[in-house]
Amino acid sequence: MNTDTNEVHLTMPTDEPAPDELVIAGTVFGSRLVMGTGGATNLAILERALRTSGTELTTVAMRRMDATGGTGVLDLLRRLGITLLPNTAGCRTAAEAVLTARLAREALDTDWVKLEVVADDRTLLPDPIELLDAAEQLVDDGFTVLPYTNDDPVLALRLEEAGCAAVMPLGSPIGTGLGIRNPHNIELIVARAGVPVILDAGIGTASDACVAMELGCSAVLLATAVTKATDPALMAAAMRDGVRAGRAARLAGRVPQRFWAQASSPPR
Amino acid sequence: MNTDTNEVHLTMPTDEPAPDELVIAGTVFGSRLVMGTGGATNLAILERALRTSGTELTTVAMRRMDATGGTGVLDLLRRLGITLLPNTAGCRTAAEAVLTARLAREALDTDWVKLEVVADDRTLLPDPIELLDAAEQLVDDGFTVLPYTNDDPVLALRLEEAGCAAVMPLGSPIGTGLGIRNPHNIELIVARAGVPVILDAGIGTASDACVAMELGCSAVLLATAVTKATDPALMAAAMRDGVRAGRAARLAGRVPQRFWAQASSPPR
Amino acid sequence: MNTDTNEVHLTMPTDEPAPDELVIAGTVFGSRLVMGTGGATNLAILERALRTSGTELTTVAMRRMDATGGTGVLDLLRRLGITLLPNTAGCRTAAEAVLTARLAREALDTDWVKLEVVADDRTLLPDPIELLDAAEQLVDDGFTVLPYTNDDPVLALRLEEAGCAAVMPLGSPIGTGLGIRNPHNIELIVARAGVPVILDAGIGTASDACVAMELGCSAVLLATAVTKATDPALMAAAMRDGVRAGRAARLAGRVPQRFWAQASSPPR
Amino acid sequence: MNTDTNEVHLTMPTDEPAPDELVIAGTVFGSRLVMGTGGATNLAILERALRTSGTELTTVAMRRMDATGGTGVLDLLRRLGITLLPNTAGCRTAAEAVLTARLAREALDTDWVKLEVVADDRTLLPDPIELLDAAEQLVDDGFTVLPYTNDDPVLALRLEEAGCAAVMPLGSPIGTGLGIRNPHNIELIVARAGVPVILDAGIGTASDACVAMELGCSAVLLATAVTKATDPALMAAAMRDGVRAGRAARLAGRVPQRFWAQASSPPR
Amino acid sequence: MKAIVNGEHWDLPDGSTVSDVLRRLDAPASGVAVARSGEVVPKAEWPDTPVRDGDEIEVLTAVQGG
Amino acid sequence: MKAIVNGEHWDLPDGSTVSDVLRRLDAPASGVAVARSGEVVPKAEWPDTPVRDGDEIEVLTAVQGG
Amino acid sequence: MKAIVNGEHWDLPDGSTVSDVLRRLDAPASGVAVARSGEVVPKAEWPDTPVRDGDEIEVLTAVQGG
Amino acid sequence: MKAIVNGEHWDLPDGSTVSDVLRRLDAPASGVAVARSGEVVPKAEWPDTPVRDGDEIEVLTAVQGG
Repeated sequence: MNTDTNEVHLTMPTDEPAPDELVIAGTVFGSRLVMGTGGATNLAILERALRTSGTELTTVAMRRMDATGGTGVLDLLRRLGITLLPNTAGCRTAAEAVLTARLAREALDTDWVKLEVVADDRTLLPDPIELLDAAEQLVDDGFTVLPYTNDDPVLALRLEEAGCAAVMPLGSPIGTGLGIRNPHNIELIVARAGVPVILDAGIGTASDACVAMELGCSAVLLATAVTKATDPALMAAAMRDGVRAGRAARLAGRVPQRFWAQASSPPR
Repeated sequence: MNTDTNEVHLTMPTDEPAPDELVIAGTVFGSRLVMGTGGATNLAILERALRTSGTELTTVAMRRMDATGGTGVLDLLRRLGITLLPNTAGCRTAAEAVLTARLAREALDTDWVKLEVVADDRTLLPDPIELLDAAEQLVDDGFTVLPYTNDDPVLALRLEEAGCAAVMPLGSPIGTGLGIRNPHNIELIVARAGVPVILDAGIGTASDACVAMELGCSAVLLATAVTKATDPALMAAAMRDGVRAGRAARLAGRVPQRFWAQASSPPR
Repeated sequence: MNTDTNEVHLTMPTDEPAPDELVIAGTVFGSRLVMGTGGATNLAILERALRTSGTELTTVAMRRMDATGGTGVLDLLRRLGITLLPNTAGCRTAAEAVLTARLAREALDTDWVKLEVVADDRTLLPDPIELLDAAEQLVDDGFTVLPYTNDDPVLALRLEEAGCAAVMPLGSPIGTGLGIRNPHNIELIVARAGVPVILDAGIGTASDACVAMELGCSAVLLATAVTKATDPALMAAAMRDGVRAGRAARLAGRVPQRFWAQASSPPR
Repeated sequence: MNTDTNEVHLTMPTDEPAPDELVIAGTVFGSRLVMGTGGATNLAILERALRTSGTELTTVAMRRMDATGGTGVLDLLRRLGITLLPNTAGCRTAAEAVLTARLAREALDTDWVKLEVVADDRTLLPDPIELLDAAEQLVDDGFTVLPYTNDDPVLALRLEEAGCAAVMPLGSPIGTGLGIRNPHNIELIVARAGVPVILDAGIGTASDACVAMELGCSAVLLATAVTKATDPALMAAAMRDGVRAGRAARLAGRVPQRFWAQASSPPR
Repeated sequence: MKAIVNGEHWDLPDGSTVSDVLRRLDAPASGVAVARSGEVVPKAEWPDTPVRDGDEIEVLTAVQGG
Repeated sequence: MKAIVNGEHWDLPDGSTVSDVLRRLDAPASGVAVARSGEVVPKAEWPDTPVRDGDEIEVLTAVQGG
Repeated sequence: MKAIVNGEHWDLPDGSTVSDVLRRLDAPASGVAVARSGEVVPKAEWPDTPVRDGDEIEVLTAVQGG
Repeated sequence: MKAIVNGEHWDLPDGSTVSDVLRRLDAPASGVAVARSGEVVPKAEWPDTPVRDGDEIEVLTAVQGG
C-alpha cells in the first residue's frame, strides 16, 4: 500500500529498521494491530473489518463442536492469510487453561496461545496466581505464550521471567471501552520489558489505540471496539491508522510540554 | 492512495459523502490536516514534512522583506500545489490585523486569512474583543476569515454569526504541546457550530489530533508539533494518520463505555 | 471553632498572616467559601446548610416582587450575619446588568455585586464583550464588582484592569457539576492576578473545591452543589472542609511527583 | 471538637451511625486518617504533625536495634495514645514478612500488622503471589492483617477471602505523590469489598485524600505526603480536613453531572 | 391612567405616585427597589415621583439565587 | 456403554472409538481436537482410542472469540 | 526627502515613488505588498504613488509561520 | 563461641544466653524482639535460651517508617 511505502521511506532517516516490523518469538508481522474475532454479527462483516484492519494476527476461541457451528472463522482467517492465535477465554484455573491450550494446539497446528485465566464474570480480570501458574506450565510444554494480564508491572515482569513471548496488559476491563485507565502502569511495564508489550482489552476508540503506541507498546489487540462499532469496517480503518499514528509519533520524538506559550511565527 | 480508495468505499455504508471531504467556504480539501510552516529548520525538512502530511492548506506569516529572506516558502507551497493561508500572527489590535490581512491579500492574491489577534506574549491567547472586531471588519471587506480563537463556546458562536468561514478554537496555548485541555468546551462548540470547527494550537502528538477529530472537529491545524519534532517527516505521517483515524472513528460510531466487563468470546 | 484555633496556630510557621484571612476590596472574611442561595427546597434547609458551611458572604438574585415571595432570604442572611452579595443573574446585556446592579444597591444598601451577563440559556456562559462593558460601567459608578467570567486568562486580566475587586472564573458551566475542566487556565489566571481569584460555577463535590484552592484560588463560590445534594447540610460541611483542606495544602507545600517509587521506611 | 459535634448532628438525617466511625476488626477509630511515621526530620516535627492530623492509628517499621536508635517513636505514639500498626516494610518474600510480623507482635504486644511484601526497589509494588501467601499464613497464626496491595480488584478480593481485616490498595507507587491513578479500579474494589478499603500509597496532596473517600474508601493511609511537605503540620491539617471532606461528600450524595448548564437562580 | 407594573397592566388614578404603587403591592419597608421606565427611583423620591401614563414600573426584591 | 460427549449422555456400542464419536458428530477433517476424561487424544490415536464406559469426551473447534 | 522604510531611515530623491523603493529593496516581482503610512498601496499604483516626506513605508512578504 | 548479632560477628563466652546478648546491646526493657536463626524467641525464654555456636541473632525494635 502506498502508505506503507511512505512509512518505509520515512523511517529511514530514523534509526529504526525499515520497514518497522513487529517481531514476536522470531515471527515478523507487518501490522501492529492484533484483532479478535468476537462480537461480529456475521462472517461477511468480519471479513471486511479484518481486511481493512490490515491485521496479520487474530484470535479465535475454542468451544464444543456442534453441527450448526462449522469452521467458518478458520476458513476465513486461512483464506486471508492471517496467523491464528487461539485463546483460552472462559478458563478460570490453570488446569482448564492448559488443557484448552493443548486442545487448540492439536486442532489448529499452532503452539501459539493467548493465555486467559479470568477470576470472575463481572470484571473478567485475570487471576494473577492461576495465570502465572498456567504460563509456567505452557512454557515448559513448548508453547509460545502471550498472556492477557492486568496492568501490574510486577506480574508483567514475572510473566516475562516465566518465558512468555510477550506480555499483554489491559487498558481497562474487557468490553468496557474505557481505554487506558492507568498510563503510568503501562509506562512502567514498557520501561522494564524485554519482550513486546501488547495493549489488550479496554480499547474503545482510535485515540485509545494511538495512546497505547505512544506509551511505547509494540502492538494493540482489540475485538469488540471494531466488531460492535456502528460501522465495523470503518472503525477497523480508524484503528489501523490510529495504531500507525501512535507508533510513528513514538518514533518521531514529540515536542516537550510547556506551561507558557511559544510562538510558531517569527516576531514582527 | 489505496487507503483513500478504501476510505471512499468504506464510508459508503455510512451517510457520509464519498469521498469524505472538508469543505470551507465552498472550497473542497481532500485532507483534514492544515499545516503551519513555522519552526522548520530549513526548507528541505519542511518540504518532506509537508509532502508526507498530505496537507492541502498551509499557513504563512507576513513579515518585513529583507534581502536575505527571499520568497522560498511561497515557491515551495506553490510547487507542492498547497493552498496558501496567510495569518496575522503577532498582531495585538484589530487595526493591525486588518492592515496585515489586506497586505497579505495584496501580496498573495488570496482573500483567505487565518485571523490572529493575541493579547500578550506569555500566553499568545486571543484577545476576544479585538478578535471579534477584526473579524467583523474583514468579513465586511470580503475576506474569507478563519479566526484563531480560545475555546469559549460563546465567542465561537459570535465569530460564526459575524460571518467567519470556520472557527479555530485552541486545544491549549500556542507551542505548549498540552493537547486538548478542555474537551467539554470543544464538544459544546461543535454541538452548536454551523461552520467547520478546526482545532488550532496546542497539539503535541498524534493522539491529540486524533481526539480532536473524535470530538467532532472538521480538521486540525498544527505546526511546531511536526516541524520541531525529532523527525518532522515521521511526525507528519503520524499526524496525517492520527487525523484520519480520529475522523473515521467519529464516523464509525464507537462502542459505549461500561463500568463492568463484557465478554468478547462466547460462554463455554 | 477549635479547628480554626488550630489553623491560626498552624499557619504561624508559614509566612502567612495568622489567621489566614480572605480580603476582598479591603473587607476581611474568615471563610473562603462563598455560598449561593439558589436551589434550596426551603429556608430551614438553607439555614442549616449556611450555618454548617461557615460562609460569611452569600449571593442573592433580584426578581420582581410578588405577594407570595416575601423577603425571607434577606431576613435569614441578616440574622446569620452573612454579608449579602446580590447578583445580576439572568441579564443578557450590559444595560440590563447595570440597571439590575443599581436596583440591588438601592434595595440592599450594598455596592457589592456579583456581575453575571450570560450569552444563552443552554450554556449560561458569560458574554465576554457585554461582561467587560458592564464591569467598566459599574466600576465607574462606584460598585465593588465581582464578575462571573469564563476561564479565559485574557478576559480575567481585562476585568482586573477594568477595576474589578476580584475575578470569578468558572470551573465548568453553571449547574453541570463537571468540576474544574481546565486547571491549566485557572493556574494561568492565578499566576497573573493581582486581585483574589474565586472559582465560581461547576463545583460538584468536595474534591473539586479542594482542587480549586490547591490551584491557588483565594476562595470558592458554589450553590446547587450543596443545596441540591441529597443531604445539603452534610455537603456544606464537606465543602467547608474541602476548601480548608485545599487552602492548607496550597500553603503547606506539597511533595513533588515522581515517576519511580521512593521508600518511606528505612532500608533493612 | 466542635466540628465533630456538628458531624454527629449532621449525620443524623442520613442513615449513617452517629458519630460516623471507622471499624476495623471490631476496633473503633474516630479518625479515618491512618498515618505513617516515615520521613519526618525529627520527633518534634512528627509530634506536631500527628497531633494535628487527629490520627488514631499509625505505622512503624521493624529494624535492627542499634545503640543510637532508641525507642523514641514508640514512646511518642504511646504518649499520644495512638494505636500502633507495625509494618513489614522491606520484606521481599512471604517468609521474611511472616517472621517480621511475629517479631513485631513480640516486641509491641499487638497482633495487628500492615503487611508489605514488595517485589523490587524501583516500584516498591507488592508481589501478588508472596503477598497472598504471607496473608494466609499470618491469618492462620491469629494476626489482624492489613495488606498493602496493588489496585487489582481480583487480588483485593482474594486477600479478603483469605481473612484479611481490611484491604489497602495503592493509589500510585509509594512515594511518587501521583495520587489515584486508576479511580475505576478503586471503585471496583469498593463495590465488592466486605471489609474496609484503605487507600494506601501515592497520596500527594489533600485533594487526593478527598477523592479516595469520595470513591468510597473507608480511610486513607499516608506518610511522606505529610512528613516531607514544606510545612508538615499544616499539611497534616490539610489531610485531616481532606479526608473528612471526602467522607462527608460521599455520604451527602453529590449532584449529578450534566452536559448542558442549569440555572441556580430563578428565571427573570 | 394606565401603567405596566411588573409586567401587568394597571389602571391608576391620576396623580398616583410610586409610593402608591408600592402600597398597593403591599411592599415591605426595606429590601425593595423601583425602576420607572428603565431608571432607578431612589427610595427618598418615591412619594414625590408621579407615575406617568404608559410608564413601566419594575419593583424588585432579593430572592434565593446564584 | 455410556459416555458423556460435549456434555450430553450418549449410548455407544461396546468397542466404540474416538473416531466413531467424531463420525457420529459429523466432525470436519481438520480444526478439531478431542479430550478424553481430561487428557488430549492426538489425532493419530483417534482410531485406536477406545471410549470407555463413563468417559467424558470433549470435542472442540475454533469459533469467533477474543 | 526623508522616509522610514521597514523601520529604517532613508534619504530619497524628491519625486521618488513606491516603485523606486521596491527597486532599491530588490523586491521580487510577486509575493510582496506595500503600506504607506498605514494604507495599502495596490501593486498597480506603485509607479504613480509618490513617497512623501516623513512617510512610513512597510514592505511585507510571506515567511514561514503559524 | 561465635555468633552473628544483627549482622556483626561476635565472640561470646560459652553458655551465653539471649539475655546476655541483649544486655551487651543495652536493649531497653520493652519494644524489642529477638529471632535466633530464623525463629522468634519469646521474651519469657530469653534468660534460658542459649546462643549456639554459629547462631544468627536478630534484635529488632520499632523505628519510624511506613
